[in-house]
Amino acid sequence: MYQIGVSQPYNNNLFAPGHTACAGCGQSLAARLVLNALGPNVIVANATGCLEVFSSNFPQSSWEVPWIHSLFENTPAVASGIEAALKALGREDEAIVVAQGGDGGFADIGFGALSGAIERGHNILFIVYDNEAYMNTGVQRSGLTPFDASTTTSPAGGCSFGNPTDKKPVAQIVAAHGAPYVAVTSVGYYRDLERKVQKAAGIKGPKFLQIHVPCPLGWGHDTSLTIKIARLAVQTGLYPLFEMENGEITSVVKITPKPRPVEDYLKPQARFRHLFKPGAEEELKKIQAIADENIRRYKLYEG
Amino acid sequence: MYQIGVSQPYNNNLFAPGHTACAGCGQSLAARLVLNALGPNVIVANATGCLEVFSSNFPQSSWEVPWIHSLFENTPAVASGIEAALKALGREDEAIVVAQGGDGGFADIGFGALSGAIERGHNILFIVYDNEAYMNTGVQRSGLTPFDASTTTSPAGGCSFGNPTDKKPVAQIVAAHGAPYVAVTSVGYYRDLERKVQKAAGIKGPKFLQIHVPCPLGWGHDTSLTIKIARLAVQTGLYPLFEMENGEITSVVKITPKPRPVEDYLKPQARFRHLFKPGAEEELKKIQAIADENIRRYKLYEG
Amino acid sequence: MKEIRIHGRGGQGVVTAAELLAIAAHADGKYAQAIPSFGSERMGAPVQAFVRISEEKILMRTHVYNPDFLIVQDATLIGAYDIFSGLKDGGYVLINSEKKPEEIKIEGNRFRVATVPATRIALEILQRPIPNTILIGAFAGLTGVVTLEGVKESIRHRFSGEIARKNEEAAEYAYKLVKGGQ
Amino acid sequence: MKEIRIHGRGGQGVVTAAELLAIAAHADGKYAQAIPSFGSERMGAPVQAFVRISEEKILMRTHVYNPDFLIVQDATLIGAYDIFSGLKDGGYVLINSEKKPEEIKIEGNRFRVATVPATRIALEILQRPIPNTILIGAFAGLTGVVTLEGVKESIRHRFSGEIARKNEEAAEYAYKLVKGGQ
Amino acid sequence: MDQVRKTVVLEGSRGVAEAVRLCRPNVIAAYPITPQTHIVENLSQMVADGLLKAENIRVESEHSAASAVLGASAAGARAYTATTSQGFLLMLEVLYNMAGLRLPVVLTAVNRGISAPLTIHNDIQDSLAARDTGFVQLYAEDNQEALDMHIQAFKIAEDHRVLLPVLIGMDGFILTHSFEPVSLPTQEEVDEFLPPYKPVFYLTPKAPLTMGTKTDPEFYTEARYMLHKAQQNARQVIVEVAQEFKEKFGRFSGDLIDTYLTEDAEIIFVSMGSLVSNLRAIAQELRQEGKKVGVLKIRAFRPFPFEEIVRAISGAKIVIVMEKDISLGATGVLAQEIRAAFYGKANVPRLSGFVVGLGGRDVTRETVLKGLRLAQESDHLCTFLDLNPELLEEV
Amino acid sequence: MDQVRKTVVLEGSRGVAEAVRLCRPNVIAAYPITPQTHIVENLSQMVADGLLKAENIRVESEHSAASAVLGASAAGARAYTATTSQGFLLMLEVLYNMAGLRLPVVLTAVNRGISAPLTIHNDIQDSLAARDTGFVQLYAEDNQEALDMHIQAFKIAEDHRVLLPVLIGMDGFILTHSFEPVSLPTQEEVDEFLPPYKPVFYLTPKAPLTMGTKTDPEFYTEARYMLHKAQQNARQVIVEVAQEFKEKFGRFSGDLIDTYLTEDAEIIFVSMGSLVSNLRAIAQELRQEGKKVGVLKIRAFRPFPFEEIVRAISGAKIVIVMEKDISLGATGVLAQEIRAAFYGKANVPRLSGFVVGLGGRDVTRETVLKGLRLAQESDHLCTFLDLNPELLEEV
Amino acid sequence: MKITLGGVAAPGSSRLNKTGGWRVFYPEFLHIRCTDCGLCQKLCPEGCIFKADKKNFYADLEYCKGCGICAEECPVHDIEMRPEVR
Amino acid sequence: MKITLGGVAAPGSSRLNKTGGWRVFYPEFLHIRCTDCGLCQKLCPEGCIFKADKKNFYADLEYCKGCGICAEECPVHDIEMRPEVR
Ligand SMILES: Cc1ncc(C[n+]2csc(CCOP(=O)(O)OP(=O)(O)O)c2C)c(N)n1
Ligand SMILES: Cc1ncc(C[n+]2csc(CCOP(=O)(O)OP(=O)(O)O)c2C)c(N)n1
Ligand code: SF4
Ligand code: SF4
Ligand code: SF4
Ligand code: SF4
Ligand code: SF4
Ligand code: SF4
Ligand SMILES: [Mg+2]
Ligand SMILES: [Mg+2]
Repeated sequence: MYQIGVSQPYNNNLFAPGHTACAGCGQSLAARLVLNALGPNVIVANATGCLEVFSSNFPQSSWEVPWIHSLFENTPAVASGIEAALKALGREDEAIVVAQGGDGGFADIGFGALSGAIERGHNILFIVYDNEAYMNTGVQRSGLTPFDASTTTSPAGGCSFGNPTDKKPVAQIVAAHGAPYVAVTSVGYYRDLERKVQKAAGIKGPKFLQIHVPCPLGWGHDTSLTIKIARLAVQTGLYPLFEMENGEITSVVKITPKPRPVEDYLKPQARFRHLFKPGAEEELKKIQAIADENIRRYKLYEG
Repeated sequence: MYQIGVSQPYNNNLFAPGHTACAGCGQSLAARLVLNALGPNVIVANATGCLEVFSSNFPQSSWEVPWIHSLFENTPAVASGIEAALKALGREDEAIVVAQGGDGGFADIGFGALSGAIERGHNILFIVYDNEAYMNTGVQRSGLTPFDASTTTSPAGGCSFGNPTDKKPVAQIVAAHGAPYVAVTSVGYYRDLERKVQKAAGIKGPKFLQIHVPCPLGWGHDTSLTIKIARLAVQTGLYPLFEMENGEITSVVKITPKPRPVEDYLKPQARFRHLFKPGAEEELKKIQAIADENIRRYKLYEG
Repeated sequence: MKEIRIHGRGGQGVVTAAELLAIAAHADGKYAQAIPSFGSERMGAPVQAFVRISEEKILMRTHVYNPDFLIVQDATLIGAYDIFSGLKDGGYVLINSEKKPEEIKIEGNRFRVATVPATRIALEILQRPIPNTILIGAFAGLTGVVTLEGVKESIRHRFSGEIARKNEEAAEYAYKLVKGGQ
Repeated sequence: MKEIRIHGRGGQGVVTAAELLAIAAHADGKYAQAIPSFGSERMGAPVQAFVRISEEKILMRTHVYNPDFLIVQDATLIGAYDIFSGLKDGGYVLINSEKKPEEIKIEGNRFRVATVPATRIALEILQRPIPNTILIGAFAGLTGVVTLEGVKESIRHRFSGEIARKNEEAAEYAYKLVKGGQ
Repeated sequence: MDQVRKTVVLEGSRGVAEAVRLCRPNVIAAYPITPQTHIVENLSQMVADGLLKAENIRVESEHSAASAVLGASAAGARAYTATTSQGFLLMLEVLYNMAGLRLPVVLTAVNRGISAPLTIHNDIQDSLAARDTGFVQLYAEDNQEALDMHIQAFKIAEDHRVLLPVLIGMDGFILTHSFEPVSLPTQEEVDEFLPPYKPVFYLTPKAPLTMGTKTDPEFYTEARYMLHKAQQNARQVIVEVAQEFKEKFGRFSGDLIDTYLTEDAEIIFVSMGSLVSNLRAIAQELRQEGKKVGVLKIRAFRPFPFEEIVRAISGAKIVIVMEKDISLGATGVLAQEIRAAFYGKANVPRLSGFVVGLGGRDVTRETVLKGLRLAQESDHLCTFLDLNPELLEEV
Repeated sequence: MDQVRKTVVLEGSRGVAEAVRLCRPNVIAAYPITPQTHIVENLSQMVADGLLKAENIRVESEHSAASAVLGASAAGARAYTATTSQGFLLMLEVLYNMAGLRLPVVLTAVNRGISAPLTIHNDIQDSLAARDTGFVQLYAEDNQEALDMHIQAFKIAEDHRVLLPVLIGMDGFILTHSFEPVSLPTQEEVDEFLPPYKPVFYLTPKAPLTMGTKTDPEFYTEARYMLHKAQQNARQVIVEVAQEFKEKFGRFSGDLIDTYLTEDAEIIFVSMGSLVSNLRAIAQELRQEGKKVGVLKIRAFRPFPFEEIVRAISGAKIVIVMEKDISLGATGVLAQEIRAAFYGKANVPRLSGFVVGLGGRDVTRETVLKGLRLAQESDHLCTFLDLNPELLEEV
Repeated sequence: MKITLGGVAAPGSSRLNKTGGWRVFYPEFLHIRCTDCGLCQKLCPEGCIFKADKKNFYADLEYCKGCGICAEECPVHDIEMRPEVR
Repeated sequence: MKITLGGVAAPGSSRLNKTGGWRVFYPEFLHIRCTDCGLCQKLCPEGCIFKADKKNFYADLEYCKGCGICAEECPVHDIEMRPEVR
């Protein structure tokens, strides 16, 4: 066995500092919370994306656990191979296999591989860090970019209010596959996040977690507001947090005391700046309607 | 414009004979029914698979409509390009864009492309001819192969009762994407098939049809039984036919007079032969349970 | 080196026939090669396979263009396709047919033709319309290119249990039939 | 040919500064090239960009290893990184800093150092802490490698409306500041 | 804004985006990947602002990007895509298919190294992986040439003697992200140079036909041969288009190869892409020192200009191929093809092949001079320059 | 059943499946595609019957097949996959990655032509597309060699001097679907020859490490160089393993190249894969007619055996490369590499390159003799043999 | 015949491929009980059943592969499969 | 340092990369109102807030990027962001 350094975790974290995420990056925080909740007995396969790039710049790595990055679109398949290898070698109990990546890596380009791995029923925990665009490459639109967000490939402009489609309901889609456990959580709700991570880890088969992780660079909010913005997404009804077990919704995070207007969430973010110029009033109403529909559908608030 | 032959349709069919499908092929029949229901103003993109191979062997073609085959896994993306081209060239009204392929081509290897195209909201009719395995390459297991079917890559054997997983619920998954129209039909119910094809054609946006097409070669039933077997799949509850509009089930084909035991469906098919040997009794029960659950879930029969 | 071409339709076991011949020749102590010619042909469509049998290692891997022997598993192919193409003058043609050799129309009179009602025999002995082992048995009897023992060993190698036994029986029956008939 | 290297941090507009310099030189009738050195650097991480300005077409496309001029957008880089590497003896260093040039510690005494409180000026005139147009203005004043008119034209080319106007104002202010200060 | 031709300092990516806009593509489908992103972002902004009337398909992968432009082209549209590195490799199966279907798509192959290990920086290992596909491959030396090549590319691709997709190799960051003055043609000029795409056939119910058939052994060889022949035809067409471009725009942007001071050169550097620019600068310098040095630029890598290369460099004593790629277990790709081009020729110069600039390592004056020195000492089959010995284990 | 070594008539695919089974892979992941299917189907049956204890991942695509074996290998498993043609191309991005990560996966590259137009028949355009990836590439001439190569491949791949994935090219249908006698080793013999895989490192919480990092320009070149060096090391290892194999199994299955009657040959045919077998037969015949003809087989295409080839054929008057591939717009790939190998050498024979057998067109005695005749008349850069003039339009 | 650009083929040209030779059984239309329901025509995978007249259907034996679906599905058993004699 | 096989890296080795230089503001822990809730430590994206003692938290300025999350999230405003002076 090839030994390349041994180290004691820093500050009891399984994700070390020195990574090159932007200051205030919600994803870097979420990754640390996830790993600490899982403990050291994991093997992680990670898609290309911010998380990978800011954590594994040769010769340095922020990962205190065994970790592999192969490509952007194949992470669930790589994890399938790891899971099968552990089985074949009688090492199933050695580690929880985690496949993780961004919204782009999992919900767009890697969605075929994800769907296949779930369909086959591998015992893998899939985690999507949802920052709602391709951030690593400079804020391009993904399938999880929200309606009307301005990105570099769905820019606001003379004939455009930004992204023309709403978020791909990827958690629902995964649940429709028959995955035993699907949950949506947020870095703004760390206890919810930790609970769901640990619950998922205890379930056999494919389980799926989607974590909302604000990105100060891509969303254009102050670095200090990462947690606040994440909470506002939930409190406006724009980002419902829920669990689905065997296809049925089994819990939601309720809005208290009552839903905030979507403007509270949109205003601090540069990606929605164009919605506060004259002529965009209708657009704001459409976004409020999305929130209202979420509140109705997931019963986030009974007012 | 490059002219390569003109011809009057044979017997008013938009899918010509001389194709090299096996005798009794359910897919070749379904393809003809679909095209005749749609009429000549279509452009078809077709994935690699039996349908493509038996219909387009150079220099011959069975297609009376404009038709393209590119690869196995990219058909929804090719169709996206066609649809966008028609828009850009002001030719939207010229044709209904159809993307079609087998269960393998659409639910497995091409599922990423399908999911992407649906997410983007293209005005395309997606059609999956579900013969429940990779037939063109010799009957290998696909994500839509039913539980315990013996295929060449999930063979029955000393330690195996065949395919270990049940059918990927691809219609449900597509519906979870938010596609406005999703329907499952069968070549055994040609009126239902024709109605659903025509209904889908009238809806704007992405619509999805899954058609059950028995395959005498791969399933190992007599060529004359194609229609009978297709009906038995429905009448046992193993292949529910339904429509979903905007995510809600809006119609099901009811079982009459009452559900048949699954054995009626399984017995005529060589792919299930091993289930009728001693020691497989439990397996038959599991399959009956799948049918019962379908009947319950889709309310196929209230007895 | 002897070269054999087998004609039939998808689903009739043409490839298995070629394989059996090669195994039989190997069992006889010869070197043999069986090459199916594949397309995307489906049940019912015409297919071919090629067999080469030699005392020495066979290096040539092309299709067989000038066969010494033709085995025709499905008489309906005659006339519909040019199945006699390249057959050497004086070459043998073994046809699965109820008809007498004289009744088979072949242009020119350059070949030696034999027929065997293999499908009927198959239905009788095997209860399935798969004529290939019967044709192989007849081929052994007719040409001596492979021995009956070789054929029987190939069947035992390829099948097992009751199916093997019945096929051996069928092959032997056909072997004797053509022997007797000659 | 004059070679300039600009140091700063992700998010501070280093690439824009290089672009503006190149456009300014082009406006002055010279040939110019601006090359950002990209990594996957994120907000806050150190970044560089290179500018070449010449009377003739520039063919060399490497990084700049021996700059004539250094523009340092963020004084906190000094000491933390070897930003003076390769700077020609006698080369100019323009630093965004509140300090006086003498207060900046640089090993050896081989360079000509100037400072400008660009972030403060930016906050005052532009109401945003983006120092690049101010530094470019100061650079023009200090070195004459580009003219003030060129700088202003580059700003008009790159920005528009009120933002352009304010940045022109800021650049001119800095230009005059260093002119006066020398 | 397109009324007068003007020279402006632009980022390379912006220049390409402007060129593409001027070509009036009907459909664009591209997936973001560094350092191709700025091209696509600029085009997206143009569409958002109504400056470019095109369908912009925001595909979910490069495989689908290539497939979407394939479909669009088959339906009769002028179609454009851009990618690099991993994205380029993910497209490959589709690229073979596109060429085989004879669809004249234009693709900007921003050049970047490939994983593993992951790099986002420049070299040309990526697009060379497509050298068998049937794509015409042109490589740009600077941003003006990149811009010009795009306008030429559509014309070459759509010529009925060619009808092949064309890729333009453009060094990532080095060109895409650098700013330099370029002359922007006007819309009127481009419209005159490049008429709307007239497909030989396309998908329409008005004249149904079947595209993408399966072939048995009786037909496949001839189909491939037709492709090879279309590549041969492209030799002529590239030259013609270059000539016509010059007449229209007053700039000769080059045809299959370009030579610089090679006439009397004893030593000739050979390369592709932006590295040629560096080599020109160094050759100038060396000339000033009295050394007879020249540069051969391979502008068209497919079709490969066998004869032109042999003619251009067989007078030299030493040929030095500098390339940013490696066919692992063999040699640099360009060196290999150039060596092969000389087979059986009379005047064969000495030749050395050097691998440089992988994964963004800057190819400096020193790098090139080291190569020159080594090549003068002896011939090198395939030597990596600038290796850092401290990093290398003895394995 | 594996107690005694025996010679049996088997389908080529079955032979490969038996060889793979004997190598005891832990993880298999493959996606069906004609004509690779029989290999995977045989393995699936072995797993279903308990004859092979391995995880058989029924992936949803070739991209995922390659990715799954990559993951399995990274986790310390011996992993195997097989594919061909379109599937092979779809894997390409992953194959580069796998080699870069130094994962010793074994891949059967059944050889088939590529689309468009679609063909399911044999040629070797597919696996040659991976010639830059870092994979070791071996090509099998017959079913015995295919079987033997698989057993050798794991040993070569896993050698710590190499640690690269290995692909075995095997002509689709011609080998995979043909039956001929092969000698099957016993499990005991193979176990002795091939010990369990001992990774240098692998993913385990017992010793965490980070695989698949991103590199800046300071490191990437050295990483690629290490790969190139591993390829060089493979030259030696392939030869050693061949020798060891011979000692164990009594059969020399060949190393980098193989020669047949070349010693005094005036004319030498060069090829790869099953075509070599035909060429041997034809050479035998021609020898009987008194013609001094020989055959050079390229067994290892990567690492490319430069010196061995030059040594083997520089004595000939005429070299005739026959290959089932074409780098469109250039020449056949093998001809190109062989031409390049002779650069600067003293005794350069005349050489002609012919493209044959694309998309399953049978390469007959007549084809080869036509090539011979043409090559004697003049040198051919890249000529397609057996073109049907009736099919060709004058374009 | 020339190879076409990219292998384009003409619509419906597979009619040149007469698949009747594949048949082992052929459908005999009895014309006794036919109710004119048209099911046979609808469900023939080759689309080769024609209606000559009222209650008068027949198969085009140039294409009929003899699958037997028409006979199996005819609600009044007015079609019988007979062994092909050739 | 040697390049490793396949570019393998050692766990947690990014600690060598001191990101403190990125900071424009730094967090000043006032140690006045702290309730020991631990939120700051939990929510720091660098994971660089240590607990020295009860109600005594501090940031490791070698890594702190100065994002301000700790200050923003401290329920009792016991952390303040101050401009970095260097
Ligand atoms: C095949 C391929 N296409 C594109 C890329 C470029 N790429 C790398 S990361 C990335 C975006 C990642 O977005 P996401 O998955 O949402 O993660 P984030 O960076 O937002 O955290 C892209 C487009 C790539 N590496 N590989
Ligand atoms: C990338 C790629 N992988 C594999 C194949 C081989 N292949 C062609 S068709 C097919 C199976 C098709 O199955 P399905 O989509 O279910 O259609 P069917 O033939 O069953 O109608 C496969 C595996 C291919 N052509 N391309
Ligand atoms: S771009 Fe966004 S997701 Fe990426 S490191 Fe910066 S803040 Fe985090
Ligand atoms: S294999 Fe099945 S699906 Fe394919 S042509 Fe035959 S019957 Fe139809
Ligand atoms: S037997 Fe089958 S093919 Fe023939 S006419 Fe009846 S349904 Fe059609
Ligand atoms: S199915 Fe029977 S009854 Fe109906 S039209 Fe045909 S022959 Fe007549
Ligand atoms: S400012 Fe940000 S990085 Fe610094 S200690 Fe506080 S939370 Fe951590
Ligand atoms: S967040 Fe505030 S109150 Fe809580 S531990 Fe930190 S400093 Fe103390
Ligand atoms: Mg993202
Ligand atoms: Mg199928």
